Amino acid sequence: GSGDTADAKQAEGDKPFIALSNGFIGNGWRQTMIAKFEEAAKQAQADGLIGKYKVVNAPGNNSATEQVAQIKSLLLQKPDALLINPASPTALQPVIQQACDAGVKVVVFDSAIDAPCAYILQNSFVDWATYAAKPVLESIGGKGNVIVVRGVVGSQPEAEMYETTKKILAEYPQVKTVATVTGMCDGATAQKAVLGVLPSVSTVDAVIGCGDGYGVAQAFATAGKPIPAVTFETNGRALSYWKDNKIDNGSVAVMSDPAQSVAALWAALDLLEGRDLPKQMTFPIVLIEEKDRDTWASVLKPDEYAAWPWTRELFRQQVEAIKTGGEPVQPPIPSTTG
Amino acid sequence: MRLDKVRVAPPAAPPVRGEDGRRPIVAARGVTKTYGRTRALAGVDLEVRSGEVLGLVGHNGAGKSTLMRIVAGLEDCDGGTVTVHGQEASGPGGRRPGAFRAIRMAYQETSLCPELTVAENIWVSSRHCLPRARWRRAAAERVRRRLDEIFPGHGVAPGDRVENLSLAQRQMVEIVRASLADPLDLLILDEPTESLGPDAARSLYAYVRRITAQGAAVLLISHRIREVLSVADRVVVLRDGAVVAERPAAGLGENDVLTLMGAEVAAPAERTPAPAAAGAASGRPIVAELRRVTAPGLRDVSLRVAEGEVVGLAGLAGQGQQEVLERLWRPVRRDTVARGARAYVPGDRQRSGVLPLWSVGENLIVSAMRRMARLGLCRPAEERAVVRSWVDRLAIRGGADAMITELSGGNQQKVLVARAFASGADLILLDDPFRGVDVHTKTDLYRLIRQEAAQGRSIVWYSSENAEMAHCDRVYVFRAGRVVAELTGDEITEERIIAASFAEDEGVDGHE
Amino acid sequence: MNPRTLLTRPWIWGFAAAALVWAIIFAISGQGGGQTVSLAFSLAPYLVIVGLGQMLVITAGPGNIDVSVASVISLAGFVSVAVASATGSATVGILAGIGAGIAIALISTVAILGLSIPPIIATLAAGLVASSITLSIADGFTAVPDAGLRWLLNLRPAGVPLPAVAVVLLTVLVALVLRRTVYGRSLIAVGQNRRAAERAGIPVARVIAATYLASGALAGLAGALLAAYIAPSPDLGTRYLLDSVAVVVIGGTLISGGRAVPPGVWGAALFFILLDGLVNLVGWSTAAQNLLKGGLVLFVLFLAGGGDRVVRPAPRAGGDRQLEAQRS
Amino acid sequence: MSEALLTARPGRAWVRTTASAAVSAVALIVMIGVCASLQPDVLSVTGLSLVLSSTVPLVIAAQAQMTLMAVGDIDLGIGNFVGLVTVISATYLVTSPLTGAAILLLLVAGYAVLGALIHLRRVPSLIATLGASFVWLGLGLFVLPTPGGSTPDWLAAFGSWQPAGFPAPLLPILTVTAVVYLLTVRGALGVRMRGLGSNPVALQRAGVSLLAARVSAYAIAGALGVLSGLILTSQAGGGDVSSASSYTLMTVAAVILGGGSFSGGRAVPIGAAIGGVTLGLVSVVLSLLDVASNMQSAVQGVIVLAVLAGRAVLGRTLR
Ligand SMILES: Nc1ncnc2c1ncn2[C@@H]1O[C@H](COP(=O)(O)OP(=O)(O)OP(=O)(O)O)[C@@H](O)[C@H]1O
Ligand SMILES: Nc1ncnc2c1ncn2[C@@H]1O[C@H](COP(=O)(O)OP(=O)(O)OP(=O)(O)O)[C@@H](O)[C@H]1O
Ligand SMILES: [Mg+2]
Ligand SMILES: [Mg+2]
Repeated sequence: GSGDTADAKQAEGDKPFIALSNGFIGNGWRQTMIAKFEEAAKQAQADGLIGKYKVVNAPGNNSATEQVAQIKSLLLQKPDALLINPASPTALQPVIQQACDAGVKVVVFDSAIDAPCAYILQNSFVDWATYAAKPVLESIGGKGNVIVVRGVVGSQPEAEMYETTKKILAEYPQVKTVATVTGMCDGATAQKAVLGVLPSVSTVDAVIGCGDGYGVAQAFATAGKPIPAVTFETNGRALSYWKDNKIDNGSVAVMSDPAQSVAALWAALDLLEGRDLPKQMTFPIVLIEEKDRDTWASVLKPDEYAAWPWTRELFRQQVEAIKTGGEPVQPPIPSTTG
Repeated sequence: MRLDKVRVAPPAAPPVRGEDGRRPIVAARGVTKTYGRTRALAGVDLEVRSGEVLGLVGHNGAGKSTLMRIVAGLEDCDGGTVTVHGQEASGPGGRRPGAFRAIRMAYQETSLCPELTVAENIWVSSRHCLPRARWRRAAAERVRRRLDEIFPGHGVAPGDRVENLSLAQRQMVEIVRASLADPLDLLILDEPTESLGPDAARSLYAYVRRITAQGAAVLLISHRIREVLSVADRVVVLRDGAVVAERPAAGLGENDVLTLMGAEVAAPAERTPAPAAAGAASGRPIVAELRRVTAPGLRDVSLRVAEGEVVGLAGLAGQGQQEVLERLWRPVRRDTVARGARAYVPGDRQRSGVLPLWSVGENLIVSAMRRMARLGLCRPAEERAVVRSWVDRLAIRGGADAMITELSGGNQQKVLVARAFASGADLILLDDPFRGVDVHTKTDLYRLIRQEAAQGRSIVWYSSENAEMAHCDRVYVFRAGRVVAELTGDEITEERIIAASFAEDEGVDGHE
Repeated sequence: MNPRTLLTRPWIWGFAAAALVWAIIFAISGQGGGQTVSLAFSLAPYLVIVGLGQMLVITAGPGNIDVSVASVISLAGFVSVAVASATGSATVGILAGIGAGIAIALISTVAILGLSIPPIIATLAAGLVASSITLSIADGFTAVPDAGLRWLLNLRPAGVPLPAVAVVLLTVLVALVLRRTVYGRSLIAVGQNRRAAERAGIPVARVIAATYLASGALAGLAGALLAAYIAPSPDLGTRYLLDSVAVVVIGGTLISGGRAVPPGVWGAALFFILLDGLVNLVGWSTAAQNLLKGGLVLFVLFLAGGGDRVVRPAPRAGGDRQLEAQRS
Repeated sequence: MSEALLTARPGRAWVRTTASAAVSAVALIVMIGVCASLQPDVLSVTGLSLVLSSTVPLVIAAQAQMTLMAVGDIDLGIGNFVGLVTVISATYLVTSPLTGAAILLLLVAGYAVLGALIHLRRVPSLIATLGASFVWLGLGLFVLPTPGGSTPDWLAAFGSWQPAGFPAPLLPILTVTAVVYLLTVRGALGVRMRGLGSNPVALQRAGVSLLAARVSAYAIAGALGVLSGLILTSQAGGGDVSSASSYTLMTVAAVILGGGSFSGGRAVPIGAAIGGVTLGLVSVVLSLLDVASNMQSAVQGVIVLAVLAGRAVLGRTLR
């Protein structure tokens, strides 16, 4: 039954078929990630770089089992490369192995996964946690009370980030952690969690979060307390809020880069062309400090997240930097929305 | 369809047994039982002897079912003792369930699992006398044999799910379920014939005679006094939780028993002939009509209901009467016309009548509430007044504020009837509403029906009790989904109804 | 103390548990007792609104449950913010949110009544449809929540949150509707015994439809307010599904239907919110948080027991099958 | 002779009860047909293995749900329970198999105790299992806060077992369904359990222990939950307590699709298997059809509604 597929390939001039499997679509970051990918893939199709592409989102709430089922049926369609934003760092390992065995190039992004045959492209969670904590702690002069808002407790990135946060906090002996709450890296949850502890703690000078500052700021507003330095989301809504309310107290916005999906696309194309890529690639995180805030705010829709505009050139430069251990590429801040 | 009218084959030779020759199987001594504030049993003495049929009668709530549950070892008594074969089986020291193994009971409300098959239901209750391996086949074999023995032509297969059986078939299975014990010393039948046809009832009583002849005892509870008198050897009358009389059935008349049961029995009231107005109905406007309806369960049925008329639907159970009520209740097709508001009194009060979390008052007013409300808001003061007047009028025990579930079945039924009449509906549909209701209550309700009809309300009344049809102006007799007779005025007699119910002339082919 | 009083007033459990958790918080932190209550009251209204809708649905009898509330909240959030910013009126926005809730509930209602699909499945499917619509709207969404409404939601004169006052009034209104209106009493009758209610002349299908629409409307309202209070997001409502069911039942509403306890929803909602606060304050891990939550629910449940469970024959397919013909 | 008229037409009743399962079976066949027309490879042995393998744990969990629904209960904790089992089998079962096996047995016992408490305290199973689901989640996070661990070798070998000429996933599906059929439909235990869901009063009058019946149902459900978790672990590379959280509602949907009901008394193991496979295949169909990513949830919902609507329509015409 492979004749059909061969015919199909013939018709598309042997251009590669790229499939993307995404474990969860229910938040703005994931939507931006998919939007960026589709934009880039459409362009690549128009440029004749790829034959066709397909995006499959697992329905439900980050369900690894659904995603496994979908990947298995994707494999039946014989893609040339498979990009995966995994719902779980472990559950997909056997199916990825299966894909590799079938000769599919697999690029996993956004989250590390324990699959030796896959190429992994991710942001540094250590960087993320560092950027979230350091500037904020510096801005309060290295002393005072802080609340730590943890992310999706139970996920492997969060564990890494929390370790880093603890390490950094240990460097500031005069900083006292008055509460550690679970915010799930989600503004709404963080808002409720912080609100729940605010009455029970005295003054708070800073909140170290994982891109949930908008909700945290709301919590302080609700409680009628001054808004401390927080770590905002990198989306338009949070940046505008930050800008409009003139919260110039050393807050930052930091999150991982949704355009990893685009970088993963370039990685897959390079792999299909037979280029050599490192198995592990760390790409720069999106950090927005006060100086760049207004530029970003002007190009982002409220629910759109800041993303680096990866081109194939920039991607290759970054890969080079990884191979040689040089400085990571700093892509330009986009000037208009795509 | 009174049994005595159908003429039971006389017992081959009424076994003349001397009192001394019978050993007691179960004996209750000074049994008391209290539920909350209700004293259900106030010191009952009862003895059931082998080889006899003991009839137990009493008004609703007299304590018959409670006594039976204690005698069958399902419940502890508060005081007194129960002995089985002379050994104490239940008393102050609790009860020994094992001692009651040879005592079986067919319950008033059938005690089957609707989703299980007949054979599986048999396994549930008779698993002790079934083999461990291949029990399914053994249970099927036994139930088939016993069904054939008691109810020839029953039409039940052991693999049928109970939920797919008719009410009568379920009652048959319930009785067979109870009778399948090895050994069987005492079989308690709690109102067994309420949903059986006369044929089935006759064969049941023939079976009862056979097993009593072999030494087992049968305890029969029924509100059909004449039936009890014709079958039982001895009759015990229970009133307000105490035995008021214990007599040999021979020589006892229906009215004697009624008097024993509850004082001022207006016995003639039961025989009230339908008012002479019957013929005049033709001049009055038609309230509801079925025009040549053919549907599942109905074939070419036409009937009319005039204003102020009491129309009876008679015949054996399940011949299409309920389908007619159903159509009148929800007229969805053009062949059925029902003008004005309607109200429905279900006979199956547990399943389709009672709202169990509510008080009597709330249950009573729920239908009227809609009509009385203004702009969707209820009017509690007016509602209370209506409730009070109905509670007084029907003498509902417990009053308006009692929980409906605390009432006896008969009183619950009064509430349901009051609900329908209080609703202000023009057409009242009665779906065999007086099953298991005692004679006094029934007499009250018959009077109510006539009074309301006199005020211009129309009533369509299905009853499995042919005697009740005497209270109707006009009666349609059903058989196999057809109207086989229309009787008015003096034509309405049990004899004629029974004759029509069994008429073979129609060439009925049974299936569609 | 008379244990029967507790059983007849089941909503006491929620408030008692909430008071206990509050006392623990106060004992641990030693400060902000009043403010803790005040903030709990500013978070509870949203859960209470959803809970009231869920309570109505659960009251409609066995098998009735609305699992679409989470998706409806998220959808209503986007719709209300979009409409509010398009029309410039927060009121119209809220109404649009309620309308979105009703529209989704309409799908459930048609499926339940028209196609006889069990409610849990019908609302699950309607919720899936809602989340698809949400995602489509969220793509490139540009509107921002109305600032005036947000200010209003954050208003706390004398420490009493304004939304809490409004939702207390809403709760009273729901209680009155249940007790004093034809709809409310019909709903309770249907919940006790659907078949009996139908025979008593209650338009069962209409009552059920009204109930699911009310639940959709309330979830829509909660979504509209939440979107202004927090921000519209596709997973705005996710946490409200299980919590809404849990608060209804801990609040004393009979899970088998026929008895609704509106004040109980408040008690249970405060309990849940204070419990979250406690767990975060102590810094317990999510593992401990879940263990505590589940353990407490089970403890309260098993302690209270089913003394008030009404044993009654479930209405089911029966012998007189012709009566079964439950037309919609 | 008069009674003969009352006879329900058993043939018709039988058709009515089987029709519901038949519609789901037809839906399943249609779905496979759609898949095959889009991708002929689906019908090959490897194709079937690929497509069916991920439905195995769901089908087994659906059998657990079906067992509880047969006694008239419902389990809102099964998803997290299966997740907890994956966690245990990815940790203890690897490091010390005996401890791991003991813990798994303990979990089954936990289910039985839960059933006993539900029965003795007369609380609604819906809420008790909802509470328990938080406990399972908490325990899972406690053992493995982040997904990880590894699959025991024997499990991994089972997961990757590829017999020639036979789709491997069919084996566990058919075996478990057959065993559950024997337990809940054929055997005496099944009569007790279904009787409990159908009419507990009748059972009590007959002297059957209701407690024992309910506890056995919960124990069977627990054991099936453990089995489902083990198979899920064999397919995943490790344990993740939230990996099966969607099972909670999916299993209920599967049982309903298979002809089960909430009122208890009915055991439909074959229907539950069909329903589970059907639901599992929805994801496959979605990825084969080029449905816009935002619309995939809606399509999933509509497919479920369509199958049940078809059943309702058929049921009505058969009435
Ligand atoms: N659960 C209860 N709580 C309190 N009182 C009750 C309860 N059930 C019944 N009663 C009282 O017991 C009396 C008889 O009720 P019961 O249901 O036994 O009647 P019954 O003998 O079955 O009569 P019927 O033939 O009308 O059904 C009633 O007067 C009622 O007030
Ligand atoms: N389970 C129960 N709980 C509370 N009260 C009960 C219960 N069972 C019976 N009773 C009370 O005991 C009394 C006797 O009821 P019982 O059922 O024995 O009457 P009955 O004579 O069988 O009536 P019927 O002719 O209607 O069958 C009733 O007043 C009833 O209120
Ligand atoms: Mg009785
Ligand atoms: Mg009675």
